[in-house]
Amino acid sequence: MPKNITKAVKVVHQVDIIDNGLIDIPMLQIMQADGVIHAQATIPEIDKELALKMYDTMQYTRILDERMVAAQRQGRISFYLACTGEEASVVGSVAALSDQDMIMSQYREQGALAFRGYSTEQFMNQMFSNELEPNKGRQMPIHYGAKELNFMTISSPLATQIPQASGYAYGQKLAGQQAITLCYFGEGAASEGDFHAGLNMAAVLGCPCIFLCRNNGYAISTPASEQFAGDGIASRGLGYGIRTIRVDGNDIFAVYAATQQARIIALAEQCPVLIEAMTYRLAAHSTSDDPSSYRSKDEEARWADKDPLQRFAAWLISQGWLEEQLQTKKVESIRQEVLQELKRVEKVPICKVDEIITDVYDQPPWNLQEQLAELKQHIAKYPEAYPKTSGRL
Amino acid sequence: MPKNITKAVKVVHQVDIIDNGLIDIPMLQIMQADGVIHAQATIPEIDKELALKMYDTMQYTRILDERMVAAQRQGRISFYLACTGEEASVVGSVAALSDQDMIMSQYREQGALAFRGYSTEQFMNQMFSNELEPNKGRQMPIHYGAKELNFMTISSPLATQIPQASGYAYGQKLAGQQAITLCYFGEGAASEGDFHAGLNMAAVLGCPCIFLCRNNGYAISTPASEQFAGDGIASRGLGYGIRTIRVDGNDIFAVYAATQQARIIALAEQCPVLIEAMTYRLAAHSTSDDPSSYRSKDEEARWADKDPLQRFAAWLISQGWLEEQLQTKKVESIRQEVLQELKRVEKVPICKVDEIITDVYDQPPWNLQEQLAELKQHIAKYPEAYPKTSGRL
Amino acid sequence: MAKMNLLQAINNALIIAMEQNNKTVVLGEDVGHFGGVFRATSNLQQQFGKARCFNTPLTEQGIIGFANGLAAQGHVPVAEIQFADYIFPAFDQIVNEAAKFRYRSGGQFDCGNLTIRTPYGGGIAGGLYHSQSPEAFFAHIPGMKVVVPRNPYQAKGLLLASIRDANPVLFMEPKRLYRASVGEVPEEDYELPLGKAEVLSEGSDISLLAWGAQMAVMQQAAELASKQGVSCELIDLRSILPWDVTTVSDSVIKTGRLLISHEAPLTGGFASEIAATIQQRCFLHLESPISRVCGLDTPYPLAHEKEYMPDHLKVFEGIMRSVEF
Amino acid sequence: MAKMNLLQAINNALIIAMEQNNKTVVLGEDVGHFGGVFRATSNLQQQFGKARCFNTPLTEQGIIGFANGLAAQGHVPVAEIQFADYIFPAFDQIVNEAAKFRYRSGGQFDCGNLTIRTPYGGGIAGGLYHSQSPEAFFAHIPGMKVVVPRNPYQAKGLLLASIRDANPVLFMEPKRLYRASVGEVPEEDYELPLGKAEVLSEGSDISLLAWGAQMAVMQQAAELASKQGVSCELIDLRSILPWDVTTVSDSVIKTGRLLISHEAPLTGGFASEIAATIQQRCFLHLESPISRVCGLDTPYPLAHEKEYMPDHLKVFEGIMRSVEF
Ligand SMILES: Cc1ncc(C[n+]2csc(CCOP(=O)(O)OP(=O)(O)O)c2C)c(N)n1
Ligand SMILES: Cc1ncc(C[n+]2csc(CCOP(=O)(O)OP(=O)(O)O)c2C)c(N)n1
Ligand SMILES: [Mg+2]
Ligand SMILES: [Mg+2]
Repeated sequence: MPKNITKAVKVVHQVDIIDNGLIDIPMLQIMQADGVIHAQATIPEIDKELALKMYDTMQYTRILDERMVAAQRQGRISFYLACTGEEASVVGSVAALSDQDMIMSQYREQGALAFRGYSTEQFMNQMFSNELEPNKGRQMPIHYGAKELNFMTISSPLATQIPQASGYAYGQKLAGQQAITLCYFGEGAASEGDFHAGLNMAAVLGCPCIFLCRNNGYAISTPASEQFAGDGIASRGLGYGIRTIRVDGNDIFAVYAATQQARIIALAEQCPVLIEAMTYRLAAHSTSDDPSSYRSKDEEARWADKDPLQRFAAWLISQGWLEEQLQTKKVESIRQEVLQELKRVEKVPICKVDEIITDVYDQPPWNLQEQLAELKQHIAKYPEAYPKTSGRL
Repeated sequence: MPKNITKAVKVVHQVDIIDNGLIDIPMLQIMQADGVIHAQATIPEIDKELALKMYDTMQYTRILDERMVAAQRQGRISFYLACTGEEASVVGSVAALSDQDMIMSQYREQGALAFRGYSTEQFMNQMFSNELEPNKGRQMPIHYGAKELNFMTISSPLATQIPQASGYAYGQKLAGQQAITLCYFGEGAASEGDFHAGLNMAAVLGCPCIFLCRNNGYAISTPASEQFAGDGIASRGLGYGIRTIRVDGNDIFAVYAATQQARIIALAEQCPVLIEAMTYRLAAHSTSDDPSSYRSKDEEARWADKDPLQRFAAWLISQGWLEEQLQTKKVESIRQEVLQELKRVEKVPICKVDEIITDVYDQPPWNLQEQLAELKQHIAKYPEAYPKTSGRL
Repeated sequence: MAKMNLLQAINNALIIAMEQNNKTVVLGEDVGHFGGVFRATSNLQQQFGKARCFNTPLTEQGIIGFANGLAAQGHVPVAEIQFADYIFPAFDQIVNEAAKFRYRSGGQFDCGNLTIRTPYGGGIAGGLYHSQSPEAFFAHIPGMKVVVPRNPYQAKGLLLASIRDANPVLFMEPKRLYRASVGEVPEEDYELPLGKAEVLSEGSDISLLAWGAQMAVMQQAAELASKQGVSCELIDLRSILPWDVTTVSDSVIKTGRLLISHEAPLTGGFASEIAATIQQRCFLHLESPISRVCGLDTPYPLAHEKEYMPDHLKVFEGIMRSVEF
Repeated sequence: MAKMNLLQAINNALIIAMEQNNKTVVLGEDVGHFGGVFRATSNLQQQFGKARCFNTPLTEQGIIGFANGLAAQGHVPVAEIQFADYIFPAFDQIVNEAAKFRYRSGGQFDCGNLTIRTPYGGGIAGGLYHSQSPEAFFAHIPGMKVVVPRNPYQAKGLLLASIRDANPVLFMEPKRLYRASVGEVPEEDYELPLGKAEVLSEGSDISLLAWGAQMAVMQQAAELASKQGVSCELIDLRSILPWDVTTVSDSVIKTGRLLISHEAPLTGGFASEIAATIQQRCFLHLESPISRVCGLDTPYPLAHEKEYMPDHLKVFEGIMRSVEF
């Protein structure tokens, strides 16, 4: 209820400084950790085909994560960042969208891309920064972007995509599109000023945007308890006057149902919705990180028991939709595909040096033209020093 | 109730996206608009001396505002910004502090300074940017600062003082001081990223700080309805896990009682408290502004009826603590004092030109020394062009 | 042609941009019904509706973040930052986002439609926080364009070009001239080129280079100098990034001398880039050191504003020092 | 003396600063128990307690805003920004607040106790957002000091001096050298002066000027040049603001030539300020144009990192062009 000079407000006469207890937002859970549906719950309408697509995507990114972490250890790629443990939060939400909806993600949402059809080859092109990659190899591995899939190129600075998502959604509204924007971010990123600006603007300006916070307990080494003192991120949504829901982020049905409902509201009412998905980063923050110094094996094990993949698999099996034997084969074939593509793609060259100055502006101005010409002369003089580009001047 | 991976959370099984209605924070009001105390309310313990000091301060700044706006119209000062209509929010809160508490204000809180003993002469020195002013005339009028009164020099960029207040209060805590920081800001400034950062950090790091938002309905021309969509600023405090209270900002007893209580909590629990004071900017935003184009006379009149001064006066009269006749005299004498000081101080010179380079660093480095030397030579060559400094090279 | 002041020229350009392309959207603090604290956006909300001209909440980082998203989506945001002094909370959204959006995505996405308008500069008794000239910060950001008009005619033509340019543009308006600068402005749609300097008057002894409000100061100084028999070539840079090196170096090759002036502090100001580049390109033609007459290396003071400013007398002295070198 | 790498030298300086003054407080993202993503703050929380070394929420504007308040209160905050690329959300708290706090209050209040530590620079396959060298932005901010060490010995002595300096200091750490640069470092407390350049090796044909990680590149280039019979005078600027004009101009007066190099993009980089100032002061001594060998005017690319960087070969070519001018 927005309070300002024109709205009525309830008046009290005793000093009562409200304690934190006022806000206590429950968490939606449809499927229990063992894959059994809560008696009082309704499973969202998901047919076998969709369910398997969702499961396969989760499976796929799990394997991709495993393989690419290994590839990084072998020194074949410089960096990787896994989604392991958070697959339900990502795949459950993207599955509830239309393909026309724009996705603006943080970095740990490869499942959303995979669900929309980003291929192993595309993943590899990005991670090897090669010339086949539409982002032209300019950013570190995992900074995916695919215009044709309505997936905005990822940017490292945290939370910058949040007010951008509000603006993007506002543009969709102005254009009269039947589409929304889904913005992913972590509970750490939610401490940035851009989070505040983005959510408040979306609320005031009526932007059809779903803000999905993966509250996975950590921002690198910083536990959520040192990130905020309130009732998670969900409570902030209410402060902005944004419709809000907290879900079990490891329960794909809860995530799917909430996102589906959120999308309906966002489109119909042209307003934002905030979803806080409670989950856990089972992996290290990235290949540069080792979590053993800041959290216990015990804690990790407790969360491994809530693994969203196993949970969903248990349910699928109980439905008779998943055969364990077939699964083993599938896993093996994904593994093979990833390895093969990895081997193949690591030989693809990077862009010609000419691309070093394109896309700074729509057209390179004089200074860039001069700098490129000088650079090419220089490379021609010292070809061995620039082996990746000197062969194709 | 902070929710994170270690805290228990209530689980539900039906999708229920929480609507804005969940948060509905009441407003504390002790004294009604006619000065009569609510039957269920308790007046905070304020003796006659303190009550009159509070009233006199409100009266004083009201007159100062009136006179200085006139002085600006006459071209005697370049700029002014009135507190008119918001005196209770400011004076009621500062009166509940200890003199050791640091005040970090936005700009519309001259009452806090006046209450602590800032003299008319000091006000004038600041507004005439003269050499007697401790800030050395470097900032525009109304950017007061007084170290000996624990009143931090005001800075124009909005909301920057909010995370600074958290840090200042943290320093007080580390130093083991029995003092807190009071940070004032407007509901407009609360949209800045610095607000989010400052409040969240204060909550997480346990900073003994009172955040007092003057929600006066406008940020220049922008009404609160275009500033936020939630339940005011108070609802955000709850989101951060900050103890929060909303008060009638035109009721000096409500403001005083809430601040007193907030200070006790902040000190005892070494934590922040948020107070949202619902008030109204009766004046223009500043002397550069004309509100007639963005709000109605009607609305202004409705709020003039809730004038905090008249309200308090009515109560004081009912107590027999205020004699109307004496008041008229007092008003006249303040007016005279302001006019006299204005006349006297406008003749005080500005700082010598040497001060143009001091305080950039603790010691001016070579570039500033060279630039000053060159400047002084230049002024000596063209003394008529720099009349304010050429006489005292 | 119509007589307009600088504010009216800007308002007029905005109206044309919004009429001509219904994707153009104006946003910022107080730009809506009120028309902005300087009234540059007057009547836009009334004429084009609240959806296309609206007040934002008070958050510069939000304004530019939001505008970046809106631009990436295909709209044409013209965002106002109320004073250039308040652009810094948006610095990250400008440096790391708007300017790098296209490059990092290999041209898949961009914020090229973005224009940021902001009033800058001193001389209005604004003190530290209503006087800054921060162009140099933005001149070190590949991907940005930075443009500064000096009069109403330029303001309209350069603003229309900026709005339609396919790159993010920071358009800095000399607020001291908002009402003071009045001139004939074509009523129809026209553009002036970005990245091109303008030679205001030719001369043979020294080239004087500046932009925006500082041009009037240069003119005054040039007049003083001409009384001493010094012939000045006066150049308005107009675009800070990318800047027109050809016009400037051609002029310096001719005159053999260069003086650059801006209000911003000397150290790290944009004059340093010009001086560094020109001493390199015109080394054998320089008859005296390139001279910079700029603001002091201090925050912008109030009481000593007159002393701080690179006024016509200081520029004149600089000219004479240069020709007498 | 002990062998330390650059990270250990920094960690050692922080321990000394915290031991010697119990008002010293270390804060930033992940700096607590974990010791920072590069481990520069290892063991500080364990040794000095959570109150004096703590994780902040993930907000750079908050970190610097909070640290400004803490400094104004009388404590000595040493704030870490995890990567220099992420300092921009804090730009307003640095430009408008930390740097202007003392001036605007006439010296009543200041943030002089503030030190901001941040790893900068490329060469680690970091791409756009883990490679930037933003020193020039901060060199245009009167009130700030900017310091860059090149090795462990400098890192410790300059960091201790920065923490104790009575002005806000941005201390930029060349992260490529964190583990790569190892050297003898005194175990006791010592300071190196701010604002003073260091002449590493004398020479007669050309002065080479750089700072931080770029010094190693300059050394390599100087060796190549010496094989061509060119004698280089190598100067480490160490402090970007205020910078040591005397040492640089004395050297240029001697050698007649100057080459400046930095990783940051050329346009508006700090080399421009040095070139502008030195061409002015040493005009009659210059035998060739002052040369800048810098990063390209692009965002920092990943795949083309090698091509982007001002490596020893580019510097060498620059030297030869200058002496053969
Ligand atoms: C502005 C900014 N500051 C700091 C960083 C460095 N950084 C990268 S990831 C990260 C933690 C993010 O945590 P969270 O948002 O919770 O996402 P998660 O990694 O848990 O998915 C940090 C501090 C950054 N990328 N951008
Ligand atoms: C960062 C920044 N942006 C914009 C401004 C310009 N400005 C000055 S006051 C003001 C409105 C502030 O409104 P509010 O916080 O509600 O305080 P009030 O004036 O109502 O007391 C604006 C936009 C500023 N001073 N700082
Ligand atoms: Mg996280
Ligand atoms: Mg207000």
